Amino acid sequence: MNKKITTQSIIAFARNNLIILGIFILAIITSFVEPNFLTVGNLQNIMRQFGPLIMLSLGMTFIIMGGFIDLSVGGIISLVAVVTVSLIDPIGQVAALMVGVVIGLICGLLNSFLIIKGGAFKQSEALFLTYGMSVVFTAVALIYTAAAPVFLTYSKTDYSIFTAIGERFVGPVSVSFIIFLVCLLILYIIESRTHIGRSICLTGGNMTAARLAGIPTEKTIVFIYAVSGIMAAIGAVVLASRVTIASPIMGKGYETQAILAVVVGGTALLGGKGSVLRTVIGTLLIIMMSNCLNLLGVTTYIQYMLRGAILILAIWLDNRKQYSEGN
Amino acid sequence: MNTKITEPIKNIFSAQKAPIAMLLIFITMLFFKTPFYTRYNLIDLINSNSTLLIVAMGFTVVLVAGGVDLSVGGVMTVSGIIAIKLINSGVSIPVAVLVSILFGAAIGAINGYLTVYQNTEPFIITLGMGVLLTGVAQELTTARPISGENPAFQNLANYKLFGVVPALVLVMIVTVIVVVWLLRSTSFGRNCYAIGGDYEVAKYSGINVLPTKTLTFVISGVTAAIAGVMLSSWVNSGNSTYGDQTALYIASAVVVGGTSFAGGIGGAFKSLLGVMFIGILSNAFNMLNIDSYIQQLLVGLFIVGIIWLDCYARKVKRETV
Amino acid sequence: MDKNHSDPILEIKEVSKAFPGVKALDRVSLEVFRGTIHGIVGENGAGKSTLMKILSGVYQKDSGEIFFDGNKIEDITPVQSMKMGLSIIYQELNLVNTMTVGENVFLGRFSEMGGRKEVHAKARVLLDSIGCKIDTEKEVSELSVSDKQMIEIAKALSFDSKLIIMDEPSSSLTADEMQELIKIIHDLKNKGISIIYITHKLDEIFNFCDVVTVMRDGHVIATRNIDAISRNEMISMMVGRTIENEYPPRPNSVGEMILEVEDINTKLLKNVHFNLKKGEILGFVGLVGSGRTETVRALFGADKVKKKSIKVDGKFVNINNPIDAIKNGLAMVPEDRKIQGLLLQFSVDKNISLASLGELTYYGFINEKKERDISERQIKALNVKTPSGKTRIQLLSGGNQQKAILGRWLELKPKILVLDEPTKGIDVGAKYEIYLLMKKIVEEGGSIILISSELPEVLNMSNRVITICNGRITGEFDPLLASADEIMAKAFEF
Amino acid sequence: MNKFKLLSILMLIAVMLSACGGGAAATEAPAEGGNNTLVFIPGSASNPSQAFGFKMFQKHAAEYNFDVSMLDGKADVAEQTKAINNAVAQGADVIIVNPNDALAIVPAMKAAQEAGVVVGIFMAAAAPGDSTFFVAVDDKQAGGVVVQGILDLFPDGATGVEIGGQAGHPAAIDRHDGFTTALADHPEIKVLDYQNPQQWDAAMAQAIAEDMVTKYGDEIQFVFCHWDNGATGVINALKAAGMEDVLVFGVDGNAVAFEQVQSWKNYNSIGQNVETIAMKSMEIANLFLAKDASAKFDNIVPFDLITKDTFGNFTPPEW
Repeated sequence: MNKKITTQSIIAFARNNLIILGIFILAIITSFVEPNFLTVGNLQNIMRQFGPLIMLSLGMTFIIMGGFIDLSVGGIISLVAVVTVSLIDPIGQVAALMVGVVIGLICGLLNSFLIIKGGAFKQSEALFLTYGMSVVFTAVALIYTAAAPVFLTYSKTDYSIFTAIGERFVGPVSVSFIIFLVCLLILYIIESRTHIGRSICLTGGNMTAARLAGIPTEKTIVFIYAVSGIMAAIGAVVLASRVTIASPIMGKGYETQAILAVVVGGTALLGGKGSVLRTVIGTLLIIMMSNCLNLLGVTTYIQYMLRGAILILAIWLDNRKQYSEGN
Repeated sequence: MNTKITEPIKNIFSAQKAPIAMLLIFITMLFFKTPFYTRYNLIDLINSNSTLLIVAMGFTVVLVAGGVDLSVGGVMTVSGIIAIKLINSGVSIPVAVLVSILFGAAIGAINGYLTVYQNTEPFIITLGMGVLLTGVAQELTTARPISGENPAFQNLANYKLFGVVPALVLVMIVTVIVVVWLLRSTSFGRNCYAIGGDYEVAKYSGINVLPTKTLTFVISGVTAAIAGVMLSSWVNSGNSTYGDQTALYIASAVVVGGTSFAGGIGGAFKSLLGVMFIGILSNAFNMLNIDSYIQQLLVGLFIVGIIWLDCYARKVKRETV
Repeated sequence: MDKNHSDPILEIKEVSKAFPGVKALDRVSLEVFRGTIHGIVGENGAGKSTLMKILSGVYQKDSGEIFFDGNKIEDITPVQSMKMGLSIIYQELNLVNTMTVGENVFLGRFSEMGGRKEVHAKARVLLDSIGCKIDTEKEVSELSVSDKQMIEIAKALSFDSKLIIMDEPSSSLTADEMQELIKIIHDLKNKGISIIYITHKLDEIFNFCDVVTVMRDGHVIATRNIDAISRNEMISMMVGRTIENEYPPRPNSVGEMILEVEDINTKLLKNVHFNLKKGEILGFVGLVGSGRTETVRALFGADKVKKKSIKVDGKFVNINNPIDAIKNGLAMVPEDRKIQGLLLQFSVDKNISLASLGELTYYGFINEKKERDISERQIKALNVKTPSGKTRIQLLSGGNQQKAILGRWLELKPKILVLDEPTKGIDVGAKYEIYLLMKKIVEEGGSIILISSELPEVLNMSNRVITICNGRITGEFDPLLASADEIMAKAFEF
Repeated sequence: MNKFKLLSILMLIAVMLSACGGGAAATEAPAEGGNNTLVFIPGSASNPSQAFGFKMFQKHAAEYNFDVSMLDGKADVAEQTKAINNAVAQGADVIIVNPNDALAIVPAMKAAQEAGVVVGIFMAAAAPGDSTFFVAVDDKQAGGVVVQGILDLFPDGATGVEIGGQAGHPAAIDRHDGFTTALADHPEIKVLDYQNPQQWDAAMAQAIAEDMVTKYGDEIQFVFCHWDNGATGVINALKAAGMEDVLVFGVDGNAVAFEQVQSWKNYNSIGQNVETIAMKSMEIANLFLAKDASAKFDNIVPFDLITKDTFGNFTPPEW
């Protein structure tokens, strides 16, 4: 009897924490096959590779929780990255970083302006508006640099602050990871404790009812897109600082990765339910998967197949879990 | 008096943006001395958009029934590669084409099973399927283009009927006619509208919602596979990079055409107009020699503009009740 | 009719159905005779809907037998039941809004009917037969609720139904449309078609039903001929206890002016003006779509208006959105509970605290302890039956959901409370509780604007009644002095 | 619905009218001002080397009597095929293509040649008959140069890794094939791992490099990355691991390469001089237009090997 309960509770635990379980299994297999997996160097690797995607995913979590979607983050990354890197020489590192974040904010506000003025309160409407905006942002980035990449010329300028974001470590922890922790903390507090955080969930749950009960739904939309824009900009800065070269199409594909990370983490695509903490786990799975498969020597082609298959599996199993809970 | 004239015009503008915008392009191009209005260009315009149109047809069926299929690009790529590989290894063309199409149908069935029977979010599942298929395509080709070795395969798309009409266009026209007929005049098609319009009602009205909705994914897989085979025949090669950007392109073109993502609204003919609109837009830009980055900017603005106007029209309608 | 009485079209014998944790039907037996109008009444959760869904094949019964038209029914699907001649007109209308009238009539039977042209031609014939003139090419979304009801009836007729079940058809019909429906029901009866008529409105049972069955808690309490049962008897059977009155005594605590509304103008509304006094219940009488809901939505800032002027406590106020309205002491329980009121997937706590969220917030942070206090207080004060505050509100019954929404607003102690159809789809017991609550609110100095499709409710609860028709205020009455007919005449003054 | 039909019919009529009005395919448009028209069709206008290529065509157009314009291949074979057909419709005299896929655009190029257009392939090799000519560095030769460079530094052989270019891209395929072929004669050089990123994306190259560094550590003595921007990512990965001695090879010879040659201890770039290739393309095109018998199909432009010793001899390009 006692034993039965424990097996049941193990199954229940496994069901509720499928993704974490998946990450563990992946890590265990990899560490057996490739001992270098569990080295400090590799963990630091994962930490840095984690940086750019997690920032976007955190922002995307708020968007999806609010019942919307943002495909423009790819374009925002490209635009912010090229502008920031190109401005370091003329206006200095700190100022350039600030300009980058402000551009992200402006892009986000632009999105929310279009959505609110157009009354595009359905997820699908927002999807296409932001897709179009992504094309626009990318085009602006292309026009801005005339398609040429922007890179750092160490011989001429001091880049220590800028490159520190992507390269440096404080103790065993990378600077980008610290930035991530700070963002996570802030966003988590917003999500769980504040009025605006609750408003996001409520807007995602039932926008009409929330509005009629005095929840400032339009302000909420502005807020989530602004956050998404800022987080995309921070992601762009981390990314650019990591690879030290910015191209006007470098953000391509990040939006779908971010959406997958959010949904795989367990945030409902339909809105109203979710958490930035879940997104951290979802993103971790995606990053770990590529790290582990690289270490296992799997070709990128098969990696893509596996990535698709695992994502489908994760979503399907998670869905089954929720389905059985619903009954 | 005045409103009697302006109302219908207003209605046309609010309801039929893609055709209006298209007409505007046609009119605008009259004022520029470009080769836009040549038989060669217009036939090419239709020919080169044919594969996209074929994909858009199946995509529309899924949308009408309230689903979405973002794996069409992946299906296209892989089925084209399968056709080329089979033909190169000596399989007869009809069999190879059939296998490719069956492959598309099978992927559609998997998408359908997962989203309809297992009740998952089609947007995410088919997105994941697209990633998976990209990997399959790369593995099949080791990421190198493979060339068709049987010259007869090229005729599938490139044969010129009466010396003018490319076979690809013919296949496209047949697909369009079949899908238009399917959606407008068969009980399957009408059931799709019912399912997309109101799933519960359709269910209680005795429509077999699960198989019907699953079938829409199969149709989407089949049209994507046909498009993939035709693309491979058209360019006589297969490569994992084909169809990379197809899904969102088609999705926005179809939505610009007036088929709703919410399901139940729209149709194959509207999708045709939507795809042709974006095709004509970029063709006109090319003919006018507009800088390619500016083109990209303008296309983005057009998509945003048309969809925004649509949303805005609905908002105004909602608010003036 | 006597001959018919010996010949049942439908026999239900000892049917039971259990859901996890609930015995929805417990050995229910029922006979419906040919050519009769058979009313079924019962509170929500009495098992009426479950029974109907078993009949139509949406659910499968656990045990028991059902005979329809002499045949035993076993494991039937919705289509099969329709084809056998058993149609249901559901409470939530069963139409696809994005499709045309004709196609809705023959939904799922497009090819059987022989394509588009035939579908529309045949639908035309059916609609004509019930005197309905709607264009079959029209999209259903453009139709009024009553028109939709007609289409449902046409759909039922299209199956050559022998028995039509109507699940609360009148809940969104106007009196006029109701007359039309009654006429059609009688026509159907004359054609030998039996009707099962499910309703909350006891008047309707007495007006045109032949037989009535009362259900409660999954049991059939009694089946009687209509002349063998009194109204009070019926009510006490339904609730399992005697209720002296359906309505509490009318409150009488009207004080000075609190709200003056002038000149609300929208596409529909024309110079709507009215006022409200402290401690008053002001009733709005009008058809669905007459502008009564639109008026209060405009007042509450939920819709955009061309022009309006509102004075609260003698001061002009600017209300552009619900937030402004709440700040000025207004509160609104909206018309459609599920769509406009509830956040179904959220807990009872979060649903109750919703409107007070601003007051619970300090420097942007929510004080969660206070939030729980509020919720607990309201759950207790309003007697909301829920396992805990953390339960998802979706799982509560309609009456308890409505009480939770009321609690949401009462926490703010609003000066003016707008109740739009507060008792729609709620059983008799819970209704009475809500009436008592309204009485308490006005006695404590609040004011209420009450909108309801149920005329008796408005007349019995209000201190003053305003009629509204076609976007205009057409009259003002003291319900104690005016007759129901007089008031209805004004409500139809186009 | 009726309005909808009406509009569609109107549009159809418009198309019909214009189809009748227009002449047959690609009438030889009389060149304005005596100049021939040249349409440049890059694989993607967003690709920096191609964007720079177009600038070079523009810069030198007058010298070769061309009017130059660009149509974007949008990183998609169907789009590039469309662009080629559009160029033919415009009556281009010369079409210069940088292919997304060497095979897929062959039917379109053949059709263009049949219409009398001179079709040149830019910065990639081609099979005879598919195009009129091509001008490129020999990407296959690049592999040999890399092997030579490795042997110069490690005469006894070495171990290292290869990071490819965009999966499926012709240049990436040729560079990999050339490298593999050249290695066949040198068993003392061992390639531990080879991976293709999905795009020409430095971040992807960096992630792959980081994981390779983790896996192989000091076994990595050289890295061959198919493009200089990707090599930036590789260098970042090496820097983070403190592996400052590793020899890194890139291809392109763009501005980034010049920076890296100076800042990294052992960095060599196999430069392809885009400006030269562009000028050469126009020169050859003119020969074909003049039906000059000396015009050759294959035109190989030599590499500029950019190393610490040689970078002074070149001017860094603008891309």
